[in-house]
Amino acid sequence: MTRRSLLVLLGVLLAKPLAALAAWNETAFGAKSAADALKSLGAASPAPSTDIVIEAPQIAENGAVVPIEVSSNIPGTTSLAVLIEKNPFPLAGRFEFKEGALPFVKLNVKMGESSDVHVVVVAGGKPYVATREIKVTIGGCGG
Amino acid sequence: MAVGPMKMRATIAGGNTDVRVLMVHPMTTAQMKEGLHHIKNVVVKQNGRTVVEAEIGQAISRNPVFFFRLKGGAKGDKIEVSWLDNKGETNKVDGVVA
Amino acid sequence: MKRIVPWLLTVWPILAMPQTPSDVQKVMQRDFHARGQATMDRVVQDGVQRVCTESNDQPPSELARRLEADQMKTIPFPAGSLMGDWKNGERIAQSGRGLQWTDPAGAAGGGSCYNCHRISPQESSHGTLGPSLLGFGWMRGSGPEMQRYVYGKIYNAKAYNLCSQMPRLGYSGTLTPEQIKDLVALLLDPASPVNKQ
Amino acid sequence: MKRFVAGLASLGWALCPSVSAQDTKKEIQKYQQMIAEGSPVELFELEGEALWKKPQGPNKVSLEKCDLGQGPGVLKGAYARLPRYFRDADRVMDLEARLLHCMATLQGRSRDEATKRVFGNENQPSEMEYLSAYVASHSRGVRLAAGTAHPKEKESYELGRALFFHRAGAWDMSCASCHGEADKRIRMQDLPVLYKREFARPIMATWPAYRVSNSQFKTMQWRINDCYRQMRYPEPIFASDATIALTTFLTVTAAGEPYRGPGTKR
Repeated sequence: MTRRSLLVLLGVLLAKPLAALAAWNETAFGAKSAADALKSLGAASPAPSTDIVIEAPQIAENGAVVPIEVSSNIPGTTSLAVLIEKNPFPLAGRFEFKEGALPFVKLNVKMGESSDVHVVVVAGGKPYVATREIKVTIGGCGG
Repeated sequence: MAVGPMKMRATIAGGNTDVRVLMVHPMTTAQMKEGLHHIKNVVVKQNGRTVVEAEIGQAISRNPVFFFRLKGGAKGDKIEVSWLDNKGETNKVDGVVA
Repeated sequence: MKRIVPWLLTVWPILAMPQTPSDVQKVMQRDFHARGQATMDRVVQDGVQRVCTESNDQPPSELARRLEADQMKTIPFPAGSLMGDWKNGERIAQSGRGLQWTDPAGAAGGGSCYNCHRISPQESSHGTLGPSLLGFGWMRGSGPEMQRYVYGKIYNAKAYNLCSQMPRLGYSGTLTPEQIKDLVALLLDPASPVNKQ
Repeated sequence: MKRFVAGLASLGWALCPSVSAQDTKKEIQKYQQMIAEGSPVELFELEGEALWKKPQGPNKVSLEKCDLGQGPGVLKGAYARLPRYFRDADRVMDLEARLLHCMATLQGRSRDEATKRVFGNENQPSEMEYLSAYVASHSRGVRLAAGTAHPKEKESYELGRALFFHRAGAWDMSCASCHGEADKRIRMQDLPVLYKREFARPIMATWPAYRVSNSQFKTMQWRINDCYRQMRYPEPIFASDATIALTTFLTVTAAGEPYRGPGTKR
């Protein structure tokens, strides 16, 4: 064990009470369809929007790491969720932006197969969505 | 690496603060032989004030990397990122904006 | 630069000589070790490997013909039909296992065929080091002569083209005669996806 | 025969549906660029730094005084100038061989102990892997310039070149069996023609590397080891002259390319 990991362990013990307060939407993350997940997030039937920008490769060589960059140009955006339609549990993450943060996040997700990726934004209490298809497995003759 | 260190870099770019954070975590799913082990919450703070609160699931890749963007900001601002996983483990990293 | 000059003057005339295959073999015998089923006899070149290394895969034709004839003698062609089960053949073509130090000794190996060849049209993840085999039997027929050619080629590719990059899959003990028959069927059987156009 | 084979291969491409090869290449480049931006390589560098500075072995000293060729403790540009001849060991060494040398001479560790676990896994990377990440990171932007002047460096290059084309093993393969011809692939993996400068340059400039497919950080010694495994050879001994010679050959072939690793690969 290195000294650094010892420090990390120390960090683990000290930080516990702080993070323990955080909430996690078990129903939404346990939902087996994107629609059910959105219902649990209180963002059912979102309106399509072109003001949500999804930057991602059309083809990912490896489904274990698929980079996605998302931002919202909708005024009053307070949260953003990433859902992968064909994953066993579609909801990958939900980000809440408080005063001081821009509605932007870049993350790496796992994808079991080629799928639509939905980004659902809540702005002014209303849900909006943009969708992008990402193909997993290398191209050429690949699917 | 199983659960391990974090690394964070915060810089001023285009008038805003770009935060890039790396975490060492297996992020295993229930189907994997190691069993379900994933980060649930990530919190970003700027000068002690919470600016981003994230809930994440097992679909985030192993050894997660996140980029966030904070409005404005200045060199010397204190940025802190922490996480909590489903086994109750947590970690945090802090630094100043360069 | 300062450090280089003194010995530059003294040893510059000594240029490194190109290494011969036998030099390289000696180095391998020193710098490799047996692990699992991958034993050290594997770094000892046989005649084919030696000739191909020395000639940069362009052996003199007379020598090549003689050695190809020797390789042909290593193929024990089974009597009767050489057509096995193409479904098994597809599984064998997909598998990349066998003979590595990470593979259990004695366990059934695969042919690693898709690493280099396009075979069934359904498998889009195929290599291109070897020619496409799509429609192989459809184009060439599946008579006894063709069965014999395919069986022999898989058993010992060097009997047909001395410095072929294709492994001698039967001769090396990678595949059993039964497995090779299944691969023959994968390429030749009219019911195989290879020949369904 | 060769032209016949190539003809069939290109026919294979022509049969591919929809997405053009050009677009596919572009999208895959975009993917590779995006994963490189979000790569956890820095975490390995960080852990490597801790190990570099950690007192270890019977002598309870760190590797901070290790001479990687640019003087004791000098990391800047050291990796880009390896392999090279070291007078104190009278041998051409790559990074891993030199680290082993320092573990023995500075820390007093035995070769057996220091090489017990040179290749790690996703849960527990090896000391060598962490250290390689840390050392290599100090050569970013430095042009690759493995040693070519000393007679032993020339000899290492010649041996590496001969090894590259040497056919043996249970499957009669040489490195050139897969890395000898342009525009070929194994399954879907493109194969670089590594004895040619234009192919060797981008490859050698990005090892060691993090592989996203298995979340592991891999060294050049591992890359060579795993090729020989797949070629059905016995195992090359870690940091042996044969393995170093191959790295010398490949790095000299790639000379002049600015180092930009540790890389992030598929």
